[in-house]
Amino acid sequence: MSAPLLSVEDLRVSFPTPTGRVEVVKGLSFDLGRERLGIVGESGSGKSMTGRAILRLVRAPGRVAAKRMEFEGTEIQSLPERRMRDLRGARISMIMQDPKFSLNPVMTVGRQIAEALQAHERLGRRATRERVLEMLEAVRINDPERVASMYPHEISGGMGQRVMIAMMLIPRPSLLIADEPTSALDVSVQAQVLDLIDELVRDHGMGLILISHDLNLVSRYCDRIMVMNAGRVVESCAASELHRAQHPYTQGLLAAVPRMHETRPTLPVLDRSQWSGT
Amino acid sequence: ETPPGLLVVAQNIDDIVAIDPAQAYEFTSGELVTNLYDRLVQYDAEDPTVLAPGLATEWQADAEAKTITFTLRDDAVFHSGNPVRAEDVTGSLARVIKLDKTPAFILAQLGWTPENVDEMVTAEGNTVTIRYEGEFSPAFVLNVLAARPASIVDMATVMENEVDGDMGNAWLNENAAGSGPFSLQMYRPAELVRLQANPDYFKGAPKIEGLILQHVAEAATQQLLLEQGDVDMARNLTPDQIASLSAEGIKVETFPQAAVHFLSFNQKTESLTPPAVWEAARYLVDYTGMTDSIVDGQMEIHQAFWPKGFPGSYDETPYSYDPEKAKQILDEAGIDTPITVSLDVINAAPFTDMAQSLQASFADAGINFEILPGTGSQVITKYRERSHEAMLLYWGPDFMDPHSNAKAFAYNSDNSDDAYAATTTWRNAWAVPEEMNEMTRAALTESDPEKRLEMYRELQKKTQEDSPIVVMFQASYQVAMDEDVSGYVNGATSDFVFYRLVEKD
Amino acid sequence: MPAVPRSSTLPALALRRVRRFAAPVLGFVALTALTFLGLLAITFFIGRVVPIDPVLAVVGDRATQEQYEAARQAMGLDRALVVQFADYVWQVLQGDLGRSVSTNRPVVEDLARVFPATLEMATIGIAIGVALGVPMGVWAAARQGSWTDQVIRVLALLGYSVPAFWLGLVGLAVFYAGLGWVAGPGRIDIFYDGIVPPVTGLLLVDSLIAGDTGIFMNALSHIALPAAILGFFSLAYIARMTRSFMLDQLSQEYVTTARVKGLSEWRVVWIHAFGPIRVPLITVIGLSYAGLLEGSVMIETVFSWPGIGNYLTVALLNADMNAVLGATLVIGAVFIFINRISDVLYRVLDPRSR
Amino acid sequence: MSAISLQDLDISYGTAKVVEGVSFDVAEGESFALVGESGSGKSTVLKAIAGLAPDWTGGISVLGQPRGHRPDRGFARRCQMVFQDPYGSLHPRKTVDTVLSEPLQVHGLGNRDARVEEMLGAVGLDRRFRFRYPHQLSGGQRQRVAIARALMLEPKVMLLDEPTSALDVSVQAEILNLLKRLRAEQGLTYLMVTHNLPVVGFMCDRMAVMNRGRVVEIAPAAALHDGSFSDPYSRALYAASGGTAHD
Amino acid sequence: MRMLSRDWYLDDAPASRLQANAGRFYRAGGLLLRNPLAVVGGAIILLLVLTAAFAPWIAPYSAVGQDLSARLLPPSAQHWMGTDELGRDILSRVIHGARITLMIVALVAVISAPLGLIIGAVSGYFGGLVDKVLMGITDVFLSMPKLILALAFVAALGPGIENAIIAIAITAWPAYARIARAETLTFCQSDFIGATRLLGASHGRIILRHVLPLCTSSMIIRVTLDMAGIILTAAGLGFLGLGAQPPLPEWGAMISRGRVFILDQWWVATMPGFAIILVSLGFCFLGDGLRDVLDPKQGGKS
Ligand SMILES: Nc1ncnc2c1ncn2[C@@H]1O[C@H](COP(=O)(O)OP(=O)(O)OP(=O)(O)O)[C@@H](O)[C@H]1O
Ligand SMILES: Nc1ncnc2c1ncn2[C@@H]1O[C@H](COP(=O)(O)OP(=O)(O)OP(=O)(O)O)[C@@H](O)[C@H]1O
Ligand SMILES: [Mg+2]
Ligand SMILES: [Mg+2]
Ligand code: NI
Repeated sequence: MSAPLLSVEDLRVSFPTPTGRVEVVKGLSFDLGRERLGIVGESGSGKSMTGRAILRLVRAPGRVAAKRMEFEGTEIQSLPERRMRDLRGARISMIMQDPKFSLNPVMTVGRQIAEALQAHERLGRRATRERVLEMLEAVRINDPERVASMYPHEISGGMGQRVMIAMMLIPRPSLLIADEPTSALDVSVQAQVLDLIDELVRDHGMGLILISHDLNLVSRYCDRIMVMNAGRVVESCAASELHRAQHPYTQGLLAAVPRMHETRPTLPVLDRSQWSGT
Repeated sequence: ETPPGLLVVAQNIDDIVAIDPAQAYEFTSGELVTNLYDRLVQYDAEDPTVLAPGLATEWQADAEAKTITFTLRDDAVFHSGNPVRAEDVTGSLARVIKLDKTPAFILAQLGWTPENVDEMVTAEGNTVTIRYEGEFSPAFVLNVLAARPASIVDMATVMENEVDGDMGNAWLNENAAGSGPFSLQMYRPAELVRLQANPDYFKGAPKIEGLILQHVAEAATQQLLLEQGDVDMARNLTPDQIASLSAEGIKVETFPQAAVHFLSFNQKTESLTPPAVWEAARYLVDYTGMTDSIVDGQMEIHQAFWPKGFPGSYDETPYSYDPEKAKQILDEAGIDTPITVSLDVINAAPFTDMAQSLQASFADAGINFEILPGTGSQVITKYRERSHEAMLLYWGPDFMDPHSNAKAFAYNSDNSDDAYAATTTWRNAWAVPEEMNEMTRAALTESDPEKRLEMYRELQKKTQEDSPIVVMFQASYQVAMDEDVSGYVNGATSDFVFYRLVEKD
Repeated sequence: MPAVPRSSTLPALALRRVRRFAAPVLGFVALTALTFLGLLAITFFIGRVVPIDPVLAVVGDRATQEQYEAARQAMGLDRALVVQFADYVWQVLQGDLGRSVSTNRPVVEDLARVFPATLEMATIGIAIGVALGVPMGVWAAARQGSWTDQVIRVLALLGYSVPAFWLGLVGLAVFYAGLGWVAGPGRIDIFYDGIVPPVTGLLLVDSLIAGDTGIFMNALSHIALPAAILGFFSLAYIARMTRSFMLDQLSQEYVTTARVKGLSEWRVVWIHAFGPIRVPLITVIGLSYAGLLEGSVMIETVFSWPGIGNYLTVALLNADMNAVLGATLVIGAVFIFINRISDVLYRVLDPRSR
Repeated sequence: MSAISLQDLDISYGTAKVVEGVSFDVAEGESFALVGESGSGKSTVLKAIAGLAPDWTGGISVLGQPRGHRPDRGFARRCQMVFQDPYGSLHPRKTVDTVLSEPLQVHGLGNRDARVEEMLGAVGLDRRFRFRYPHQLSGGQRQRVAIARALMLEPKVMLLDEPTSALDVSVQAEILNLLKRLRAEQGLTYLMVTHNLPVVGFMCDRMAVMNRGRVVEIAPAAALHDGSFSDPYSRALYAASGGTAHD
Repeated sequence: MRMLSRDWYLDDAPASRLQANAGRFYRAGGLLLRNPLAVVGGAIILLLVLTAAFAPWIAPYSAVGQDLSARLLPPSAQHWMGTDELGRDILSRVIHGARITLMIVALVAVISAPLGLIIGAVSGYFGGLVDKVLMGITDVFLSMPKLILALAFVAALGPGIENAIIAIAITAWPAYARIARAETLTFCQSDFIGATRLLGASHGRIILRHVLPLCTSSMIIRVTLDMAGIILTAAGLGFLGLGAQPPLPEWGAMISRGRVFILDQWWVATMPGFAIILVSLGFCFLGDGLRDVLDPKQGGKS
């Protein structure tokens, strides 16, 4: 685990607006080994953009720049599109945030998963199908045969999310970026699915970037946590240290979560003026 | 390239409604009837201005008894192979009267009715005796019998195809049963007509094997086809197209026509009733301007109702474009200008151009036309209802006798709304002075041919001077064809279009 | 022995099936019938207020008042409008569209002649439009902003903007008169006319049935230009709509998902982005096909094409109501039929609508 | 008199019956929660009360007056609703100002400018936001606008459909605080849908647990402290939410 | 001046309704200006409007003044577009014709778009029987051949440009109604409509104030794109002789009259043809640009 799997330095993502280009990710740097990194932060803080930037999938008006962005030692930014395509899915894959919009509505779930596999591996029909069913089972889908032949609109949000996970795990990538992978899942299923991902990290040495705004979840499943706010990393710490977070923003986030045994008359809210000038 | 022996004509034929001679009343169907059928006497291809024997070799007129007896030729056969018998003649003529379709009125003038026609037209051996009622000169009667509805059909074949007592009308509208120089091979409305030469024609077989009229509505397309040699003849080119025909080997032939073009004022429109307005109008038409440009070669200046080149025509053209004079006339009569009236016109070249020219020239004297273009049927509908104001239209004689036009331009015995008559006078609500009505009637009965023509000239002079109808032009017809084509004969009306003598080499 | 016991359940099953399908079918039939009735009623009443006298088309302008009245009566125009309409509908129900006054033939016969001509041209036109328009639209969208995109856009917009008759005449002048690549106006050279027996009324098909390749080639060379021009117009529309649908799709999240999977660009564009637009595209194509089947009066006039557009226009201008109503009925039927087909395809192709 | 009273309520969409036999009463001034798994019909109940799901049978009365099947003007002044999705509940082409003035216009109330400003203050939105369009607002801000709109007509009863589930924790806290404050200030009655039990603990006095279109249990919020639920589904829900029974 | 500065327009927290609206337009305008095709389209339309407004001053000759001795002259220094069959200057006629074209386009847009919009919105909003009936009627009109319908109406109403416009408008609305309905269906179930109903707003108010504004942007796009078609339909009516009355310089009628000359005096039909193509293209470009700017489905989505 000496050479990092992914190494990012000064990553910037910007979008044009009528008032000029606005950076939504403002100089992000981190190294990732074969470990689990959690990224938390409020909505719009640039979490998903970071993930997309790594896969070079920020769409046209958006622009990505970084001093360095290396995956297993190769610079991603200068790779030709064809090489990049080989990398996507096979080596790095990303669980997209919103399964409702991220699955092709006119293709069966099974085919979409199979496609991810076929893009990188030459396998017979039977073998492919078996792998797909196996994978669906792994993400705790009850009746894989049936679900594989269903269309996205026929499955619930939670199932969609699990299909998404299956699709991205099936080529056995070395790096998985999971963008809010379990937000639509029941609390119990959520645990099972995350356990599965966890297993892959431990047994196969996969790297994981887990994006979420659920602090509890991230602290439970990650080794390290980066807290993002407005495109910047405001705090980076080991997961176990989260409750001892230094940054007022992180502390604020933690405190704002209501508890089951709530006794506070009001919830503490973030005072945004504390940590940022804007 | 067109096949040898086959004449291909590009023509707008979508006016055809009926091709049964008892019903056919459109331009193009007139041509078909002429080439498919024969009449007892007919104007023929050799000289379309001379009345020649047709199915009858000779005839005897008895003015006293009001009869004419025709002797039929014995070598004529129908396309079906049946010989032409006297019974076919009587049957055909009676059929027209009994069916009573539009053209029936031409024959009905002779006093024939469905009840009496079988007595008025009788056969004996190979002679046919025709009786008529009314004070007509035999010349008039012969002209009537040379008209389209007097065509002789193969009664045996026709009656075989009768349905619901229609005397074969429906069948004859899709087929033909004549004895003419051509037989009908195929007819698809608004698409094509295919005729085949009749090798047994009694005046000799046509020089060509057949004839195709191909429906081409667009003039520019006709021109293209002709220049490419894909047709031998284009029938509806405009003067400007003709002027600029560029391809080698194309010639243009011009044929004077019987139709006259006129501008008329509906007398139901208050502002158009003063005779001074009528007179001023005659000076407000830019006659030469138009004939030199937009209707060049298509019309000739002619200011009386009976066309030039036919017995009885009055060829004086006393009026020319003179807006000053027109203004003076209006001023002297104390007419308030500007007068604004609508001008109905058929929406096609050259009528809309003519209307715009009139609009411009009449505006000089303070008469403003608001042009209302419409389709033929739309304009006629309005005209028939007498709901137009000013009208730009043309008139072709029903048969080649001056009476045909005199009745239309100088006769109106009852101007009331319910006394409908298909004449220019009634339609423009012009109550013709009684002396003129009288004169029209007298001319019809006059038996001295020369005196009769003189009377028609007098009538024309009168209407030229004083009527709300401004006759401006006489049509002529230009046909562009391949230089190889010769022998095409086009008489004064569409009834006189002959393909019999056409040769291609 | 075959499974006999099953037969006992058959009637019940059939009954259930009938119930299941009968209701929507009946509803559909009723709706279609009502649409037709509305169509007829509107056409009919418009036809009657048009200030053109239909009798004139029959008797011409020189007829006497008596002949005019007789014809009017024979045409039934002296009766109340509602009666005339009811009568007409009754006739139509019996399969009789009446007689056209401007061709003097049964309307059915006329339609059997003119509609195949239009059908033939429109079908080739739409085929060209689809075969070129769809790939062009997809291509333009996939390269949004590039010069290919701009060229395709301008080309497509030109198709919207060029008057048909102008293009037709220029096309004739260039390709027929100038270059001699295609045959002139008309469906076929006259000396080939009427040789093959009409089976379908489609010359290309009939000549193949008759096995006469000469005639086939001739008809093809006649239809090439007008069909290509129609094709250009539908191409313009189809390419445009395809591009715009594709742009919508390409910005969808699942297209990104497909890219995340590392799929080839071809697969991303043609399988993932194109898949979901097949349905709206079919509607677009169906509608423009229906539009072509109305017959383009302009093109038909310029090319002397004896099609339904021309027929209908001429009939209308003569107030030939039987012909107008008959042709409208056919066009309406085509429209509804095509709509139905695209509905069915919709159901087949889009799992969301099942 | 109870603020909301439901008797044996059945609700269906087309042929599908999604809520069956729901009965409960919410006292005036009470904050009542409706919890349960996704798709169990919670939103549907609220919609039926509001008149937006017209296909129901049974009895609904609000502040003692029986409800019709459609929204009506009188009802609008007594009861309002805040929707789950702050992105979908504001008209994309209308400024905050227009959104907030609309209820006043509809009911012909005057002094609009002052009222709008006052209400913006009450929900903690700066005056700067008054002429913004929804796309210029964050989710939390939008939800405040939606709450402000609901309060414009000074209703006594508020129906809240997962008002914070689309927001992240920090914003959620702000909205929850706001709702709590407003209720205290104006003596409002809340019927609130959520699937987050801790939120119930923070906001509500009582709760009804729904499962598959039925109310399986009505319990006081205190049950969250000790997990004293009787229905197995409620217990499962409680356990999965990280609750541990003290007993 | 602060009022018109860039910052003022782009202020994230506008201080007044005026500023908010101005800002919206400024943004849209800015986007539009960055779209080359849209700029070209806008320029063409502007040119059309200016030409129409100042036609009598721009045109070198009268639009109706005939000179039979100078007919069918090819383009030259005197007559840039040549002369027509009555010796009128085609350039002047094209310039004056801009007024008619503009009038056709404006009137059809004013008549048929709102008609279609309202019928579609009402149909989509109420659904059920209302929807069935209205869409039935729409279908009837839609399944009728368009040109024929227009022809019939013109024939019924009598010739003249006004009637032609009405006829075109009558044939154009069904398509708009369909679009408006589809669009309405996509959001008539949405929460903001529900919220407004809850406020006690009447159906009329909701349709007028909430549903229609949302359909308008796609409608504007559609209408600008259809303008080309409308101009061509008018030209088609002119072709069949049922459009403008002579001697009005309506472009379609001019082409129609000039078509017999197309082989030898090509300019008579081609010059107005170019004018039609140019203006149609202008509208298409603008419509395309507007779609990129106004259509919420395109861009601006994160
Ligand atoms: N196409 C775009 N144009 C302009 N700005 C964009 C675009 N796409 C995203 N953004 C902006 O980029 C910022 C970061 O977005 P991102 O999706 O990374 O947020 P996030 O942290 O994932 O939030 P969430 O938790 O809601 O998913 C947001 O402020 C968003 O508005
Ligand atoms: N417009 C509708 N038409 C048909 N069925 C509907 C409609 N809206 C909701 N349903 C169905 O009604 C049931 C209850 O839906 P409802 O929205 O009330 O659930 P919920 O408890 O609010 O769930 P969530 O927590 O996901 O919001 C679901 O099964 C849903 O599929
Ligand atoms: Mg995100
Ligand atoms: Mg809900
Ligand atoms: Ni406790």
